[in-house]
Amino acid sequence: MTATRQAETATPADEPRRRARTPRLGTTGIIYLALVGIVVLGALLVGLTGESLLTGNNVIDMLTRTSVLGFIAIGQTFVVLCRSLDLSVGYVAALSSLVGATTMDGDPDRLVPGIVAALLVAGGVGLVNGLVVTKLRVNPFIATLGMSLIIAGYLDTRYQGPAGAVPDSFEAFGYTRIGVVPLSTAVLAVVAVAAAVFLRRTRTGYAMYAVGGNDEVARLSGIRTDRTLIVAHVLSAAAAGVAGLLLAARFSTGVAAQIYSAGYELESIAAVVLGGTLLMGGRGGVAGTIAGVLILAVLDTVFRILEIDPFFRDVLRGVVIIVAVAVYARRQIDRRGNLARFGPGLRGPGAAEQSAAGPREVRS
Amino acid sequence: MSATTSPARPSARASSAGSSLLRLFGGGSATVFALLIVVLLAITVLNPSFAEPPSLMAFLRSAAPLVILAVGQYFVIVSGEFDLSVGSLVGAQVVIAAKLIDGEESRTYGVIALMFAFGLLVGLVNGLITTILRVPSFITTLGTLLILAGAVRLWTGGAPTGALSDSFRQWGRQGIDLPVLRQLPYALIVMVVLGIGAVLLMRAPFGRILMASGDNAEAAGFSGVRVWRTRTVAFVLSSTLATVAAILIGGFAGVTAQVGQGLEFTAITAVVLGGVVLGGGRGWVVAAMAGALTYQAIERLFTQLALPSTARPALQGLIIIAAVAYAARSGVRRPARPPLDVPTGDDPSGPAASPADPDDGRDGRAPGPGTSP
Amino acid sequence: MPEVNRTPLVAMTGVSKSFLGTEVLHSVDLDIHPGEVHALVGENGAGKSTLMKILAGVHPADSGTITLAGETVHLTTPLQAQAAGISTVFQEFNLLPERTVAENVFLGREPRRRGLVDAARMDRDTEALLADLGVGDISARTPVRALSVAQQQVVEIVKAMSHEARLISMDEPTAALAEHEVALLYRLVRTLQERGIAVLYVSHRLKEVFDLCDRITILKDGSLVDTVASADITPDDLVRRMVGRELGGYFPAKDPAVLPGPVRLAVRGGGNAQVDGIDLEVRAGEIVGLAGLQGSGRTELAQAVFGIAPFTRGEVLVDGAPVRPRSPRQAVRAGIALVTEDRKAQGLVLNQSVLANARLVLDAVLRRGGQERARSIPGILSSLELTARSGSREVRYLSGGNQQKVVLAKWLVTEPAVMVLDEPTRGIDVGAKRAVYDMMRDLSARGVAILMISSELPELIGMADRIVVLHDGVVSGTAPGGTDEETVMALATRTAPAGRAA
Amino acid sequence: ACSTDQPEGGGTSAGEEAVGGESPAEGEFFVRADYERQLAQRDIEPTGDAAEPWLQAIEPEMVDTSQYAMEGPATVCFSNASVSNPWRVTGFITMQQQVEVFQESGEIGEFRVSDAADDDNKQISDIQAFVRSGDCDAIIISPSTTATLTPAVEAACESGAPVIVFDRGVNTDCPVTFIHPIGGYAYGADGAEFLVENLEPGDTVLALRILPGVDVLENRWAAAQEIFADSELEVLGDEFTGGDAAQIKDLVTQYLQRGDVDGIWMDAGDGAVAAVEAFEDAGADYPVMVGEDELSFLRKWQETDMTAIAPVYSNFQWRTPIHAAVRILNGEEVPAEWVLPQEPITEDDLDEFLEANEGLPSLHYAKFGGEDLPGFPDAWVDRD
Ligand SMILES: Nc1ncnc2c1ncn2[C@@H]1O[C@H](COP(=O)(O)OP(=O)(O)OP(=O)(O)O)[C@@H](O)[C@H]1O
Ligand SMILES: Nc1ncnc2c1ncn2[C@@H]1O[C@H](COP(=O)(O)OP(=O)(O)OP(=O)(O)O)[C@@H](O)[C@H]1O
Ligand SMILES: O[C@@H]1[C@H](O)[C@H](O)CO[C@H]1O
Ligand SMILES: [Mg+2]
Ligand SMILES: [Mg+2]
Repeated sequence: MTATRQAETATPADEPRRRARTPRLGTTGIIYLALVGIVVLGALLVGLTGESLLTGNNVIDMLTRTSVLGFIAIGQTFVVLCRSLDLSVGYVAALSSLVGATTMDGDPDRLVPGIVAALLVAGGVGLVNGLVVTKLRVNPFIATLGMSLIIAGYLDTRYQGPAGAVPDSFEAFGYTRIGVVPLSTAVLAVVAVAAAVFLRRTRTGYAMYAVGGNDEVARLSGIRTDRTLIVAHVLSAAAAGVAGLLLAARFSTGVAAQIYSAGYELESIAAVVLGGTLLMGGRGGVAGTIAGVLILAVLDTVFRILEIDPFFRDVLRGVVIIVAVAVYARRQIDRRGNLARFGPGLRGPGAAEQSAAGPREVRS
Repeated sequence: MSATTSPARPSARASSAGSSLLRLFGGGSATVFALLIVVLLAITVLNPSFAEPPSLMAFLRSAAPLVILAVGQYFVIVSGEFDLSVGSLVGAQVVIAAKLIDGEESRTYGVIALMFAFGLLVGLVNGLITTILRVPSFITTLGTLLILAGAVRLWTGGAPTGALSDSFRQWGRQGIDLPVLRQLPYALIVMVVLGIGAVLLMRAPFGRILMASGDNAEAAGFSGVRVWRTRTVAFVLSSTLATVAAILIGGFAGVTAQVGQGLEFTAITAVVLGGVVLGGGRGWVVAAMAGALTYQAIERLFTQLALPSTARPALQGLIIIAAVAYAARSGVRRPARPPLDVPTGDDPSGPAASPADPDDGRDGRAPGPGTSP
Repeated sequence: MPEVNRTPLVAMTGVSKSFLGTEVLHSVDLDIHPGEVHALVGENGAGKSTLMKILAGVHPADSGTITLAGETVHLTTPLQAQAAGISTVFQEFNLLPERTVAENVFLGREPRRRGLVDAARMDRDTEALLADLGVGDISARTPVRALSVAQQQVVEIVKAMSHEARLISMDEPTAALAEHEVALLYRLVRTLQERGIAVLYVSHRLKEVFDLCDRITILKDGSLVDTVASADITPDDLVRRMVGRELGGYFPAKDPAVLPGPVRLAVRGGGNAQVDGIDLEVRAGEIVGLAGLQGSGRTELAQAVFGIAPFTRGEVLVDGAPVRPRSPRQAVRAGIALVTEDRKAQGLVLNQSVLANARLVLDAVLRRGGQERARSIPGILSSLELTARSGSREVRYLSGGNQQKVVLAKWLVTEPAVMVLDEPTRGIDVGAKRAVYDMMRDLSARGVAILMISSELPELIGMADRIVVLHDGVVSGTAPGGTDEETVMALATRTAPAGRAA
Repeated sequence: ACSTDQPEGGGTSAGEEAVGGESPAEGEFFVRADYERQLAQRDIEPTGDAAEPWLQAIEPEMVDTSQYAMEGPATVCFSNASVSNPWRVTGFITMQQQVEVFQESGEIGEFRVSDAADDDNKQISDIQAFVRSGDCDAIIISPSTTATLTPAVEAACESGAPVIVFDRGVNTDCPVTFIHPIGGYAYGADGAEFLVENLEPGDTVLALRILPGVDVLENRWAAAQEIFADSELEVLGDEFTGGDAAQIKDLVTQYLQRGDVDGIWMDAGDGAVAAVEAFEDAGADYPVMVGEDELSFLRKWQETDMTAIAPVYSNFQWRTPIHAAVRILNGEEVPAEWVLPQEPITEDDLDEFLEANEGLPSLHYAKFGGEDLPGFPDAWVDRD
C-alpha cells in the first residue's frame, strides 16, 4: 500500500527551487504584480484620452467600488478554501439589507439592533448552508443554489419593493470618507486583516486549509472537518450580510431584486480565483482575494472613464478572468515534473497527455 | 439496492443494461423517477385535462429544450467538468439567427448551419482552454458566459434586431398533425431522437472513455485515453446541443432580449436532480433527462396550484435540496469527492469505506477534475 | 524480556471487527508494554492496519475491550486516541503537501498564545523535535510537497511523536524508504524506546522485525496466530507461521519446455530526465526482473517504455521495429502493456464496472476489432478466477487482489507483445499473488516478453530469468535468475547512495 | 480630513411623500392620490405644440433657472440605469441623436455617459464620480430604482450643478426638473379599462408581468387591479415572466389548457406577440389584448386585426432631458415636474404609426419621437 505514498510524491518539483520561495507568497506576489500591470495599462489607456487615472477622485471611485464585492469575496474565500462554494451570497446580502433597514426603520436608536439582527439572520442562513452541505451531504453548488431560490421567494413575497429606512448616522457608513479612503473601504480593510489573521493565526483557520487540502488527513489529525466547513459557510454568509448592510447604507433602504440580481455570487468566485485561491481548495488566502477585487474595481473605473460600452465591459471582464487564471495555471504546471537526474528536465510530448490527465494537478 | 446485488450478466451489452437498471432502482437516480411520477400524478389530479394527449404534447414541447440542454450538460459533468456558458449561448444563438435571417426564408438553413458552426467553436474554446490551459471549467465557462452575453448585445446594439423565418420557427412551433395527439411536436421528436442518441453514445466506447475520464483521469490517461480530447468533445457536444435548444426555443416563442437567461443553472440543477454526481464518473443520462422533465413538471405544478408566483422559487429550492439530500442518503456510498463536493468526514464506517478497499476515500486523492490548477 | 511481568501499557482483548458483513478481525488479543517495540506481522489483508486503526480511534471495534495502563478506554475518534497518548503513523500517506512541515506536524494542535496560533513557536518546536531526532536536513518551513519520500516519512514520525505519545504505531514505515534511509528510522525507534515510549511496528521486512522488535505478534486472516519473543523464533519459522506454507513452493516453477525466443522488447541507450543509458532486452518467453531501491527510477523506466514520460534519447524496439512511444496510445498500438504500481490512482476507474474497466483500453485505443477482442473478456476474467458474474459490479467493491486482476485483464485483452508490470503484487494477498504468478508464467509460455518491477526481492528471484538492477537511474548490473538477495542489494546500493533527497 | 459624499439631511426615503415615487417604506405601490391625479391628467390638454410631444407639458409649474445660466458649449453628464431592454435601447439612441443636434448648434460640448448596467450601487458610484469630477454643467439621471438612488441624487443636487431626473423617479424634489410621462397608473389603467369595455362580465383575464419590485411596473399593475376590482371580470392569475417570450408562451398555453382566456393584460409589451401566438397555436380565438407600442406587437395586431390596445410609456421622453438641460443652462425656466403626454395607440391610429415606423426593427417603440432627427432612420435601424 505504499503506492499511495509513491503517487503522492510522484510530483515533487525540484527541491532547490522549492526551498527558495514559499509558494503561497509567490502566488500572491504574482497577483499583486498583475494588479500593478493592470493599473499601469489602465493609466496608459486613460492617459491617451488626456485624463489621468490616479487622481484623488478616481482613487476614491476605485476604492468605493471595492467595498461591496470586497466583503462578499472575503467570505467566499473561506468556503472556496474549504473546497466548497457559496452561490447564495447575493441573496443573503439582499436579505440582510432588508432585515437591517426594516429593523432600523430610520430610527438612530435602533441602529445597533438593526446591524445585529441583519448579521444574525445572515449567519443563520450560513449555518443552514453548512449543515445541508455537511450533514445532508448536498453538493454545495446545489445546496446554496437552492438556498438562493428560497431566499428570493421569501423576499419577493414578503416585500413588494424597497422597504425600511436607515438613519443618517448609518447612511454615513456608505458615504463618509477619510481623505481619499471611503469609510466602507476602511472597514473592509479591517475585516480583511481580521480575516487574514483568522486564517493564518487561528486553529480554525489552519483547519480550513487542511479540510480544503485533504479532509481525510484533516480528520485523522483530529480536526472536526464538518464543524470547520460549517464555520466557513457561516463566515461567508456573515460577510455577505455586512455587504448587505453597506448596500442598505448606500441605498438608505433595503431592497431585494436590485441586490440579488447584481450577480455577486459569480463575481465573488471570480474575484477569489483571480486572487489565486485554488477552486479545489487548500491554498490561497484573503490577501490574494483583495487583489482580485481591486483588479475588477480598477477595470470598472477605467471602463467608466473611457466610457466603455456596458456590453463590451462584460466581454473584457470575461477575457481578463480567463487569461489571468490561465497564467496562474501555467505557473502551477511549470512547478510540476520530477527532479531531473539527467540534463534538463525534458518533458516529452507524452507528458502533456499525462498531465492533462488527472489528480496530479489537484495537488500542484 | 446496491450494485452488489446485481444479477449475473454474461455479455457487456446486457450488463450495461443491467447496471442501468440498477442505477434506476438504486442510489441517486431512483429519487428522480419517483419524484417525476409523483409530480405528474399531482398535476393530473388537480387538472385531469393535463393527461389529455394535446396537453401532454404541449408540456413535452416546452420541456424539450431543457431536456436537450440537460443531456449536453450531462456529458460535461460526467467528464468531471462544468458548463456555465450554455444559457448565454442559447441567447446568443437566437439573436444571431434573428439578425442574420432577418425574416428571409431563403437564408434559414444557411444560418442554421452557421449557428452549429458557432456552437462548435464555442465548445472547442471552452474545452481547449479548460484542458490545455488548465483553467477550471467553472471559470472558463463563466468567462465565456460573460463574453457571449456581452458580444452579442454589442453586435446588435443592445436589443435583438431582425426576425426569424417561419421555416426556422416551425421546428419549435409546429409538428406533425395527428388524430389523437392533435399534433406531434417536432421539438418532441428532436428530443427523443437526441435522447436515444445520447443513450447509445454512452453505451458506445466513447461513452465509456468519457465516464472513465471523469472518474479517474490519470488512470484513463494511462490506458491510452486522450482525456483532454474526450473532455473537449464533451464541451463541444454541450454547446452543440445548446444550439439545438436555441433553435427550439427561438422557434417556439420568437426573439426577446431575455432568451436563455439563467438556463445554465437550470440545466445543472436538472442534471443533479437526476442523481448525476458533480465531479464526474457517475450518473445515468436517462436520469439526467428525467431530472429536466421533473424540473419542468414542478414548475407546471406550481402554476397549477396557482401559488403566488413570487413564492414559487422558495418551494422549488426546498424541493431541489430535499431531493438531492434524499438521493445522497439512498446513494450507495459517498462519491469520490468531486471538485465542488464537500468533505463529509466524520464516519469511517460510512460509505467512504468499502469492502476490500480500506483506503478508498482515505487518501484524499479521489479523482477530481483533472484540469484544476 | 524484562517488560513481560509489568502491567501492559495497552491491552487489547477479544477485539473483532467486520466491514460490511465480512469479519476481518476475529477476537484478537494484543498487549504492549512501555518501552517495548512490538512487531505485528502477517500477510496482506491479515488485518494489521485494521487493528492499528482501531487503536488509533479511526475504526471503532465491534467487540472486545481496550485497556490503557489498567483502565478501559473507548477510542472512537482519532482525537481521543491521541489524547490517550496513542499516536499513529498510518500506512497511507497522511500529510498535506501544500502546508509546511511545522504546519503538518502540529496539524489540529497548533500551539497558541493569547488565542492565536504561535507560528514562530510551532516552527521552533518542530525544529527542536527534528534536531532531537538527529534529523538535520529538514526545515520546519519547507512545504511538504518539496520533500522526498523518505523525508516525508520522517515528518510523519515526528508528527506522531509530537503528541507526547506513550505508544506510537507505525504501519509499514519503511515500505517507502531506501536501505540507507531505514538506518535513520532505526535510530528514531531506538530513541523512542529509550524514552520508555512503546512502539507497535508493522512491517513486511522481517529483517527489521528481528533487528528492532522485542516481541512479535503474528496475524493470519484476521486471527491471532501467536505472540512470541523475537529471540525465541527463527525467520523461517516466522514466515511459515505467517504464510502457513513453505516459501519454497511459493513461486510456480518455470516450465522447462519454454525456451527464450527472439528479442521482443529492446531498449538501446534509452534516457530522459530520470533515467539514462538504459540498454535492455527481453526475449519472448522470458521474464526479466527490474530491481532497485525506491527512487532508483524503476517506475520512470517503465513509464518511459510506455510513453508516459517518454525517452528523449535512444530507441525502443518491439519485435525489431523501432517504436519510441510518445504516449500510452502509441505504446499500446506498439503492443506494449503497463500494469502501474499504483492500482487505485493509475490503474482503475473505480466507479465503473469490471467490464468497463476490462475493455477500457479497447475503447480508448483499439476500437477496430474491439468487439471481437471484447468477447474474450469473460474468458480472461474467469481464467483469473474473477467470475464473469462480477462483470457488472463496480470495481471499488472488489478486494485489492481482485482489483489487481481487473487491471491485468484490461491488459491481457489487448494481447500485448510486451508486458511491463510495476509492483504487480503490491498490497494483494497470497491467493491473488499466486494467480498473478501463474498468469505471468502462462503469458511468457505464450511468447510474451515480460518486464517485472518489484521491491520484494524473493519474488523477483523466484520469478525472473534475469534481474536488471537500477541505481539512481542507470543500470548498475545484471544478476542471473535464482541469484541471492545479497548480490542484488550489492548492485542496487553499489556506489554509496547519492543524496537524492538533498 | 474626514469628508462626506452624504447628502445633508441624509436619508429622506422613509415614509416621505415626494415627486415620482411613493413611500417605499410601506413597500406599497398604490397611492390613491397619485392614482387619481394620473387618471385625471390623461384628459388634460398639454401645453405646447402637439407635433413635438416631447416638449409638451401637463399643468407645468415653471421654476426659474437663471442661476444656472452659462455661456458656450456645456458639458452634460448622463448617468443611465441601463440599456438592458429594447425600450431603453430605443430611447437612448433618440437621446444621443438629440445631443448631436445640440452639439451641431454648439450648445452642448461634451456629453458624458456612464451606464450602470442595472446595478444600483454602481449607478450611485457613477453619479458620485460625476459630482466629484466637477466637470458637469448639468447632470441627467435615469434612476435604476426610485428609493435606492435618492441619496445619491440628493448629493448631486447639493453639488450645485442642475440635476435632471427622468423615467423612474426619486424620493426628493431637489432636482431642478423631474421628467416623466403621466405614469404607471395611467399606463395600467389604459389597458385595464380597455379590457373592461371590450369584455363581457364574467370573462376571464390573465395578467402577465415582467418582475416584481420595480415601481414603474408595480404602479401599472396596482392601477389595473384597482380597475379589475370593481369590474365583473375574473382575473385568472398574475404571472411573472421575466419578459421572456418562451415563458410567456408556455404560461399562456397552460392557462388555455385549463379553460378560456378572454383577455390578456401585460405590464410591458415585451413578448406580447408570444402571448398572442399561444392562442394561435392552441387554436383558440384571439383574446382582447393589451400590449405596448412595440412594433412587433403593433405589426401582429395589424396582421390579425384582433381587438387590442397598446398603452404607451412615452419613449420620446428620452429627448426631453436634453432639451431641459439646454434650457436650464440658458437660464430659461422649465417645469418643476415635467409631465409629458402619454396616449395609448388604438386601432384608429395603429396604421398611421406603423407607416411612420416603416422599416424599423421589431423591438423598436412606435412613439420614440425621433422622426425629425438627422440620424433617422438609420441610427435606430443599425443601432449604433
Ligand atoms: N475500510 C474498510 N472497508 C472494508 N474492508 C476493509 C476496510 N479496511 C480493511 N478492510 C479489509 O480488511 C482486511 C484487512 O485489511 P488490512 O488493511 O488490515 O490488512 P493488512 O494486514 O494491513 O494488509 P497489508 O499488509 O496489505 O497492509 C482486508 O481484507 C481489507 O480488504
Ligand atoms: N529522494 C527523492 N526526492 C524526490 N523525489 C523522489 C525521491 N525518491 C523518489 N522520488 C520520486 O518518487 C517516485 C518513486 O521514485 P521512482 O519511481 O523513481 O522509484 P522506483 O525505482 O520506481 O521505486 P518505486 O517503484 O518503489 O517507486 C518517483 O516519482 C520519484 O521521482
Ligand atoms: O424597462 C422599461 C423602463 O425602464 C421604464 O421604466 C418602464 O418601462 C419598462 O419597459
Ligand atoms: Mg496494512
Ligand atoms: Mg516505482
